Amino acid sequence: MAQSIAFYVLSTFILGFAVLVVTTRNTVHAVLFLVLNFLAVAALYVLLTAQFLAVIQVLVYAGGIVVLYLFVVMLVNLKRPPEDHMAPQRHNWIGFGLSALVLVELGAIIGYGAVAPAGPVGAQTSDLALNNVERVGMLLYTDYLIPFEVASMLLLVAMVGAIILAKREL
Amino acid sequence: MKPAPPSGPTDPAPPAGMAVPAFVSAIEAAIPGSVTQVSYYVGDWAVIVPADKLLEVARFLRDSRETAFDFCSDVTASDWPPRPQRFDVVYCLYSTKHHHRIRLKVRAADGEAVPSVSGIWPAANWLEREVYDLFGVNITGHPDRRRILMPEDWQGFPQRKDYPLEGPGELLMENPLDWLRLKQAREESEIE
Amino acid sequence: MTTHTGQMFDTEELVINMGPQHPSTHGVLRVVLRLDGEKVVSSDVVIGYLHRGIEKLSENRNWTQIILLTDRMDYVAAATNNVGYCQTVEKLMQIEVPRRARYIRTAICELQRIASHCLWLGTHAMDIGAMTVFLYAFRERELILDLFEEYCGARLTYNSMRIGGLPLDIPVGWDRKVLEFCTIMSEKVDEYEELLTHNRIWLERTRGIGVITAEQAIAIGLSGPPLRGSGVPRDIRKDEPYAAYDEMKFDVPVGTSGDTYDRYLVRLEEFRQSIRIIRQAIQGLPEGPIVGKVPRLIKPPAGETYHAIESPKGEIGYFIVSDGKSTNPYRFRVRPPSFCNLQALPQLIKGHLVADVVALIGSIDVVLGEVDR
Amino acid sequence: MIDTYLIPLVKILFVLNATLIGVTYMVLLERKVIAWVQVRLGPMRVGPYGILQPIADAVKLILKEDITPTRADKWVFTAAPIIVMVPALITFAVIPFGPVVNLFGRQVPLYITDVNVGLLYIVSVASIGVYGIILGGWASNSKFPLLASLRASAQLISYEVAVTMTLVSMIMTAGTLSMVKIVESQYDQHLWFIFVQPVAFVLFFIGGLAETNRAPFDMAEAEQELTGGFHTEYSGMRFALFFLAEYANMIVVSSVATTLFLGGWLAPFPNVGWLSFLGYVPSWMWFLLKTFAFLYVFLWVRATLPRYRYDQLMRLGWKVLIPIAIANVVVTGIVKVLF
Repeated sequence: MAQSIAFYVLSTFILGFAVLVVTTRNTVHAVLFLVLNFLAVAALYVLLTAQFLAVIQVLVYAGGIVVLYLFVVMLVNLKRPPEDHMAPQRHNWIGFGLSALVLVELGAIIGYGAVAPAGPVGAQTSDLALNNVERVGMLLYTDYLIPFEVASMLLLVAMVGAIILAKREL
Repeated sequence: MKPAPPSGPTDPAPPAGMAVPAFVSAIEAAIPGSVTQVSYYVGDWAVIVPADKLLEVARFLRDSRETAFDFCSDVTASDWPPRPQRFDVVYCLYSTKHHHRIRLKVRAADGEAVPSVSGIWPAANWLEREVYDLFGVNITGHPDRRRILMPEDWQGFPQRKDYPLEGPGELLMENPLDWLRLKQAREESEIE
Repeated sequence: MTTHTGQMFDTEELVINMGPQHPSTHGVLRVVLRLDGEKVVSSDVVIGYLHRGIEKLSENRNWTQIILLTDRMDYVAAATNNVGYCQTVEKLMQIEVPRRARYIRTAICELQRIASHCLWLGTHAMDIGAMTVFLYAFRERELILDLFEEYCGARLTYNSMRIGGLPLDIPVGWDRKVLEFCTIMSEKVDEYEELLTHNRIWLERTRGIGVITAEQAIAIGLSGPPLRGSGVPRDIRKDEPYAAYDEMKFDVPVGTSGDTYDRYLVRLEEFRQSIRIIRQAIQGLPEGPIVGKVPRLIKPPAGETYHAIESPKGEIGYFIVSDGKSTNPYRFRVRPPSFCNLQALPQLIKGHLVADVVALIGSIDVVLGEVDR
Repeated sequence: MIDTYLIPLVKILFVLNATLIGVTYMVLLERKVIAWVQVRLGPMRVGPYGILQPIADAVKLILKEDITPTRADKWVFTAAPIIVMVPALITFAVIPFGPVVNLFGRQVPLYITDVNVGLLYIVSVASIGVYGIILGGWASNSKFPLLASLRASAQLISYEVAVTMTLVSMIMTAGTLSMVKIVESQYDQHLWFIFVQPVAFVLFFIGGLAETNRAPFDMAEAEQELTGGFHTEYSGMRFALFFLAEYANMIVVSSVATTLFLGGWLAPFPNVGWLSFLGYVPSWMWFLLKTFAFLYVFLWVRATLPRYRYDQLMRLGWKVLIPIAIANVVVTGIVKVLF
């Protein structure tokens, strides 16, 4: 009961902030709503007893990545003339396409959830022998080893690339 | 009873029999016609130079081996209103090699151009700005001739001898020369 | 902070005003900095906020009254200004100053140098963030101020010289106290050095910052410790001795690289040399009169002269013109060392970071009272 | 009912108030300690030995006019001090001040909660605090604060990396993320972790100085350069919040360091028989003593060292601390596997 209430409240917040992110005119405010959004998502993770994920969500997204967004927004002069902001018509169909894609995806997820409820996951979380952190670690280094390593490789490449871009003369 | 204003510095010639040091005599030898007068007083040697020869003399004094005046101690001026060329612009030079000093002097009338020596001694930059600021000496060829001590919009040149020392505050601040004229007119009318 | 990738973003130069109200511009100095990120692209030094027209004022004061005005120029080294002015007038009038007076002048000048350097060290260290040194240096400066108070009754603007000698002889027991102070001070200098000289952060903040070569330093007109920090052994006390410096044994410390650290080392060594001079002057203090043959009415004959002495900041010169008729100078001009040293600031800070600007303002040791007069 | 709601509530209230009072008294302590270092007396007027100074300060700051610059972003300007203060306070939720003790016949743990990701929780919450600083500087709409806030945020983010890498090696040593279990594992291993991981300790201490914006890394508020830093435009209680948050962060860092390296609430050498009399001192007392020792070092450093320059600070962070931290993780891993 309490959990449901918390879930719906949090969901309202998440959706509300998401709408605010895209509708606010002030870019810095938009970034701030994004932070709030991420924090609400983290709270949702806590509700699912995935504390590790929640903490990482806050640490990486809210505390790290969005700070960089904020840097960019604050430092790069975004005050372009208004005609630049008026979306040229030719981009509209991309937006429609993407929206449709997301809608289809959401529908698929809902449909799949209706057909096969996610039972085993809930059963695992109630298993108290291993705690949350250890389970994430086990999964990452066993079942998901290859995606994990690929992701770290990708990050390394990104890092090197960033250094090369930033530093012209090596 | 105020004594009459002096018409110029004394600039006494060196006493007879006094040996003129090499760094003074070398100037005339190197650049003929560049020394108007040599003076000596309480141990200081001073040389009066015409304004059009100033840069030449300055460059010689800095570069010649026996003079080697590489350090410009001070640039200043003094104002002698009764004289037609009312300003004495004074350059105090020093040699860090030979440890001797000399003063160059240039006489200039109000508005007469005095070339800037800041190209020879960068140290003269601000000092010349100050001379311009406080005396209104027309320093030409200066890289950055602005007022330095007084506000940028200041009227008049405070170190001149005819600058009014008293007057109604704001008027004095904004336009001392007008105040001067006003005062003069008033005094004249009182006399009549 | 701004990127240098050129075409991708427009970079804007940030113009910031340091001063005239800023905690570390040592008075009312205003520096307009053009920054690229935090790097200084160019700068403009704006002065004159403290201009009181001392030169003009002096033309309407008699010769003795001007001593008091010279106090107000470099107010952290007032006694040195007094000595410089009195010597210039003595030179104009060809007055012989008695030996005892010259010795006391030497001791007072050097005490003043220590006091001024204490203030410099404190504020310089404070600018770089070492705030304890500030209070330690002020603790020692306080001792000097006490000595001055006992000598002439004032703690900041001393008015402690007279044309032709001294206004008063030293109080009984004062010489002993000065020697005691020398003992204390030589220990304390070591203490400052312990806190800073080999401190890694201090080294990183000062080494290689604001380098000026000997030729550049002479050309731009630096004098005093900043010039000696660049390796030019120019010290008026040695080159053109005045007071009793020709009878004193002391060394002129010079730096090698001309950076902030060398200027710091030079000044610290000057603490020690000053202590050495004070000891010699006080221990060898001759008996005799303290005032030379001075006429009742001080009225130098018509003529002009320029005379310079070594103040803690550099060469302080007086150019005085007397018309021989009135009891005040016709033209009174000061060559303020801070003014000429400050001129080098734009050259020094170019290409450095904002944090170095304060270090460099501290390093050339300006007193705005003297810059603006 | 009492166990689930009342006791935690009382604990939260107690810790919150104790922290706030502690923070205000930190200000007095700092002024006093630095004054003693500098042969001064420090505040002496309000109360005996200035003991009531923090109260006077608080009253003064609350009564002061609260100015919002005209061109400031009003909402963000108001929110920034709160964003700084809140993370600093909520980290105390997972700091263990002592073990489970018997209090009025109840088993009460001397910590608010023991989360199984305690250490990460602290790190992540601390990373939110950066926002307050960036936004405070940006919202003031003034040059010096903006410059300072950029410095501060870049500094915090860089040193966060170093500190987090250091913490990784600590997590490997302790084998847990829970703050309580870290202390317990020090008891089990018969050693404070400072002796196991001295390098990590030094790294954490330096990183902690930088994370809390303390000297010699107090770039953000270098008053000699930036006339006060990101909070230049703030006045009254909002300014005080920035100030208090800094001290609260210092206490957090000290508490975390105590927990990680100095055995938290454990008495020194709890396993040595003849030193067991030290156990008569209450455990929370040990915790406070160790934390206090840390805080003292913080103040001592501030009184002694000059300030780093911004680029030197970044160089130290990226080129010295982070590589050493990573090397430390690798070495810890190797040792862990071999022994």
